[in-house]
Amino acid sequence: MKLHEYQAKQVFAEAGIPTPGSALATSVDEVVEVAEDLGYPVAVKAQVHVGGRGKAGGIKLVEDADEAREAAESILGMDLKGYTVEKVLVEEAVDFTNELYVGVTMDRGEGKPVVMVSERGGVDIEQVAEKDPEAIVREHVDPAFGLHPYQARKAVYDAGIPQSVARDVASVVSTLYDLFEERDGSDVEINPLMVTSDDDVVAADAVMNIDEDALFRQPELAEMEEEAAEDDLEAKANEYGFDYVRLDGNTGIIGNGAGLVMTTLDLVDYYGGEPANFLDIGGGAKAERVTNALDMVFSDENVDSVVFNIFGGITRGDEVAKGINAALEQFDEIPKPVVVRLAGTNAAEGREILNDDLVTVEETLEGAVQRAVEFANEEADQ
Amino acid sequence: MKLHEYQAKQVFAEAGIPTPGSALATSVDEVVEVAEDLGYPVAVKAQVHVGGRGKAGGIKLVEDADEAREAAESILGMDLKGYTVEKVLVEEAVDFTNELYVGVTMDRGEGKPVVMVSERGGVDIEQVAEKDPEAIVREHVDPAFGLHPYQARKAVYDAGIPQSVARDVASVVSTLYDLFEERDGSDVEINPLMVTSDDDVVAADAVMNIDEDALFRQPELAEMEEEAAEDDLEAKANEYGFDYVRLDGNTGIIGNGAGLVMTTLDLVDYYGGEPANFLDIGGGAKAERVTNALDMVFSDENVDSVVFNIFGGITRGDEVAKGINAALEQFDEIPKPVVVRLAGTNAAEGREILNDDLVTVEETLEGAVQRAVEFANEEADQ
Amino acid sequence: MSILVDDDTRVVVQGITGGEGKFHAEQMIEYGTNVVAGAVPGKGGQEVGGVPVYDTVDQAVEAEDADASVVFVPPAFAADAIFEGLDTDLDLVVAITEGIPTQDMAKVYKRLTEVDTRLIGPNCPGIITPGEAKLGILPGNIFESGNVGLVSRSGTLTYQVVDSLTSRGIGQTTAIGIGGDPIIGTDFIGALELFENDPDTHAVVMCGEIGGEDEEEAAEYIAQNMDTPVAGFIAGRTAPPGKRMGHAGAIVSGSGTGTAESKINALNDAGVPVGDTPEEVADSIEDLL
Amino acid sequence: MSILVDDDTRVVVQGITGGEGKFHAEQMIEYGTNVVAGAVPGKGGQEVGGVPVYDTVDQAVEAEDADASVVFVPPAFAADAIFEGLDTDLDLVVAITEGIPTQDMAKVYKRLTEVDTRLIGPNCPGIITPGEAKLGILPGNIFESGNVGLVSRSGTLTYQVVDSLTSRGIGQTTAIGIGGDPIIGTDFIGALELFENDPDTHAVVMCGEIGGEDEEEAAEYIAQNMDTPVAGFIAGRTAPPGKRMGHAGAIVSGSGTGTAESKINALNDAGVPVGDTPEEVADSIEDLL
Repeated sequence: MKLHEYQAKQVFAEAGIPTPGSALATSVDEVVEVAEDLGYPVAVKAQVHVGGRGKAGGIKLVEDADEAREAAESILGMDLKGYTVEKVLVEEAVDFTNELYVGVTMDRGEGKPVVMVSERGGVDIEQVAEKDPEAIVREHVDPAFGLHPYQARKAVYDAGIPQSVARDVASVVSTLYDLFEERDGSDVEINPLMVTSDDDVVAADAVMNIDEDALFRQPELAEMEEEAAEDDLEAKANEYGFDYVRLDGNTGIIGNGAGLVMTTLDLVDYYGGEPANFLDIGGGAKAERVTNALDMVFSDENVDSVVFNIFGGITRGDEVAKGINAALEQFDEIPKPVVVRLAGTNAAEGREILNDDLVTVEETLEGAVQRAVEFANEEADQ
Repeated sequence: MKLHEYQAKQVFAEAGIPTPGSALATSVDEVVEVAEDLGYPVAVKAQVHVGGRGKAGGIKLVEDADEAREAAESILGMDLKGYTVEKVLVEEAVDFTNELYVGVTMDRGEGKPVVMVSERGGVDIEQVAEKDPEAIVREHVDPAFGLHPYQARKAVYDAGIPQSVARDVASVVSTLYDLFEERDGSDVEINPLMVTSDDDVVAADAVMNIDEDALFRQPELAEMEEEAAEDDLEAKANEYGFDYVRLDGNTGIIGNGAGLVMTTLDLVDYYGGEPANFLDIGGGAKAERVTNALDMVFSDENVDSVVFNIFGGITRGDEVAKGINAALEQFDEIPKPVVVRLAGTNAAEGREILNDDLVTVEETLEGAVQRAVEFANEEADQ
Repeated sequence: MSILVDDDTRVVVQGITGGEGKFHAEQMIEYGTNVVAGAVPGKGGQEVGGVPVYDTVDQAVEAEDADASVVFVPPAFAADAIFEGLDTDLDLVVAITEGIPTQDMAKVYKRLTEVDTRLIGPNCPGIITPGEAKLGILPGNIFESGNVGLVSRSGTLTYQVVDSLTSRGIGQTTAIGIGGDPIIGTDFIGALELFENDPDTHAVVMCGEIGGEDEEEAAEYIAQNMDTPVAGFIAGRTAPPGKRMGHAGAIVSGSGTGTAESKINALNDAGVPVGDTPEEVADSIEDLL
Repeated sequence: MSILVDDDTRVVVQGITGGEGKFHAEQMIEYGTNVVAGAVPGKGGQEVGGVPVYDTVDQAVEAEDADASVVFVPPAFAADAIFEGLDTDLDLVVAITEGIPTQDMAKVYKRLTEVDTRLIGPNCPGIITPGEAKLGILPGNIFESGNVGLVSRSGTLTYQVVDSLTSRGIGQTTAIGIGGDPIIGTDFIGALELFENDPDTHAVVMCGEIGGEDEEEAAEYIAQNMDTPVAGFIAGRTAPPGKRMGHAGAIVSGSGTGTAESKINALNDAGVPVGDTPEEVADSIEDLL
């Protein structure tokens, strides 16, 4: 789960990391008002979960009220890579001499958090990582001990951070690690960490991604999540408790188990279709969950057909079939063609039970996907 | 450093461990007043750092105001194993059905904290440990991970704590460990942890000893230390920054280095004398520290002679001798005979420099101790 | 033969009194697994499915001489339960629980370097040696005893592949679901090594998915250390970067690591045929046997 | 020969720019110790006593090929400095600092089980191989090269015994102060084992004191594993229970463990003569050689 920049900065500032003066604004007048309070120059920054906001026109530096108004008008309401900008952060512009990068993430290969420091901040750090990996110093952390202070210093000195700010940067690194640990971060970054002409350091941007599996013990951040959700369908999936990812295609996909659902997506693509979503309804297939899943998929106006792929394991195929029937019978009319493939324990009995009037029943995964792709192509052609 | 029972209970209660209602009192009237507020029966408990207070008459259970007055009169001002009782804790008497023991200490052999739980609380736990070690369940804690919740439960179930209170006791154990860790405890205990007829648990006593080397990061507890100090000489030693222990004999001992000072004590005993104290002045022997050390030893009215044993290592003997001279010359009259033994680097030169008019100079440790013991015996005979 | 579990494995079920724990303990017993005890704090003295319940794993192991455990404990308490299993000197702990916070698992992972116990999972369907024992939630009836080993990050995808194998008359030595989380106890290499050393395993199916670099490392291991032939499958070819595809671990990072393409290439380079569909994997295994 | 340190030992001084660090680094250099670098965060690029200072131990080791460090860092930061030394793949870290919180040391002690580096101390005078190298604060001039090993929990008591030995013409292979804290890196057994394996050490002096059970365990080790004769001394016979005698570790617990009597008896049972005075220890060594 991603926090917005303004939310992450609030968390950082509370932990003692220096951030520029700023306030959130949702209207043009508010932007100007806040800018006047802060004093020019200020930056007006779109608050959407999109990388490269600056290049896409989502961040503007303004020198006076006219420019502020102009920037606010252009950014508020703009479409930024598919997201509509509804909030902007108005923030004091920092007069910097140097831009650094600091971050903490989980290195899954090592099973350990890793602290990263680079003198090459202010740019796309993933490009730096690819082209010049040496420019990013990495220090792995033993999660039982936590980050030793010497490790923060070591990362900072090894990265060649100048002596004049080394102590302050090490302190930011330590605080960032503490946040990562205490707030169940999965990825916490400051890019750039700006160095001012007075040798102060200021977090000019803030990234904070939280481990979704830990939100149960992070109530404050879980509240921020609601505020941060942007896609209506993804918000609905949260509500239903589904693992759901929206995609660009027109074949809707429902299944049980992440690996099998991914495989179904891949087969849709393999057979010439385009997946509209990933939707894992989890174990079994109770009528209510099936209903909710269908509601989700049909709410996506791009969807032209649905493939419903259930492997009945412990839950027997005949029971699954009854659940699917019960769910489908709640619809007056099934909005788009649904192909059901049922496998595993008592699959044959299940297929017998399924209501052929409402759905197309297929025996194999390959067959079901091919049929759904055909339906989708037909619907799309109409 | 030991907290008083009332201080430890305050720390425990703040951490969420249930304790009986109580208040501190320093006068008979105050005791009665507090007792009336709490409601009878109450316990009146002497607040001194002495084990076995109950047996020694330092704890009394009272049923009404007359008894409370009587108890307060007998306890306040009483001498308990050498300590004068100035404060009592007046506390609700707990109606218990069972008395348990829980504690956390550092197992120095293992280099790990150890959690202890026993169903045999309410008695001298060290006797239980000696006679029936199986009755105390011990669970070692990896200090990098801290106490896992399962370990608290394991200790509780293995100790045979009844199911009806097991969860609550495990929770107290976890909290106690957290206190041990967060407050730099060296020894934290509840004995007894009382079980009431409603299956509640209540800490009826509280022991909390703090690692003195960690007081720098425990400012709140360091403040309590001043309140807890009881011996004037030991308070003075704290002020001077000396390692000092008061003993019962009449030969005062000053030296540098814990091992060598202990050895000097042992030799005083070996040669028939009785050590009055342990006093380590640490490295070197600057005039001011020597003056302070002599002030300490002469402040103990039991002292009849002093042996001053310095092994000059890095600091040269001639410099040490000058420091000792300067310190001694500040006295109009040296109150008791002082024997100085100087060894190590440039010891011979140092001995030359020492002022024979003020002190007796000896070449060997054995000789110096024997001489000081003779002086002490002579003085004591006068 | 088989790996890790068989007729003799004596199993403790951690969390046996919960809904999932009870249901699957009974399923495991019905399958013939030697479930000897349950462990649930505060439930010591009860019985579930004829099996005695103890307050701690240690007591269960002491009393019933167990050597493996299966963890069905809710995510908030699961890491603690795994620590309890690891610290009790079992040979094997299988953690079924999905949704354990990653930082809890990082600590467990550290602890694994200090003990001899093997962990499978979490967020996995478990392990089964057909006809002998299953520890977990796998549907026993789709498996058949035979000579193909199977290791997978996914549950239902495993069933899909197993179904294809069994329906062609190809049985399995042991099937392991290693789990879909970013940090797991036994990785592909750990499982492949066991299959390589099992004389009865004549071929191995390895089902990977996007996220991490475990498949790439496994490919290198296969190329350098394995004589037993391996057929592969990788799920998530169509997954967009930065999105978690159901499993906490199934995510292509923004910087482009963990893609299906990279994994498929690595496996192909190691001589491992990677099927475009699950049926193609079964075809490969038929060829390899 | 000698143990642990000699002419070739290349030493980093952690905290070399502090008062103690600077003074003793210079003393160590003057003694002939091969001090190759200092390490102090924020002081990289400076020089102390002709030795270059680096910001981190790692940089110092990289640049100067050091294999040992001495820690002169104030108590609040000392555990962190020890971790830094241990994690930098040195052979030896010697921690002089007195007053490190015990719980910090418990964590260090845990880390020691995970690395190959040996720790001596903390709260110790250090280690010296007379005529070759000293790492710590021991007064070099009282030592003389010879064939007696010395291990002690105390500083000045060590000097006292060494002085007696040297004045009788008995020199030392190596002397180690293991430190007076409750939790230390190298205990008596660790040091005794090294002396036992050093062919040039013909006898060993072991100076213990009250507190803990390290001397008792050492006595058992001596009885079972040592051919080299040992003479002992135990300080604190007159110490009352429950009082910390200067050293954080020198305390007889209320339950009566850690007494001088128990230690003396254990050593005597192991055939180790225990002197009533330091001079008696030197007498014993004269007899044993």
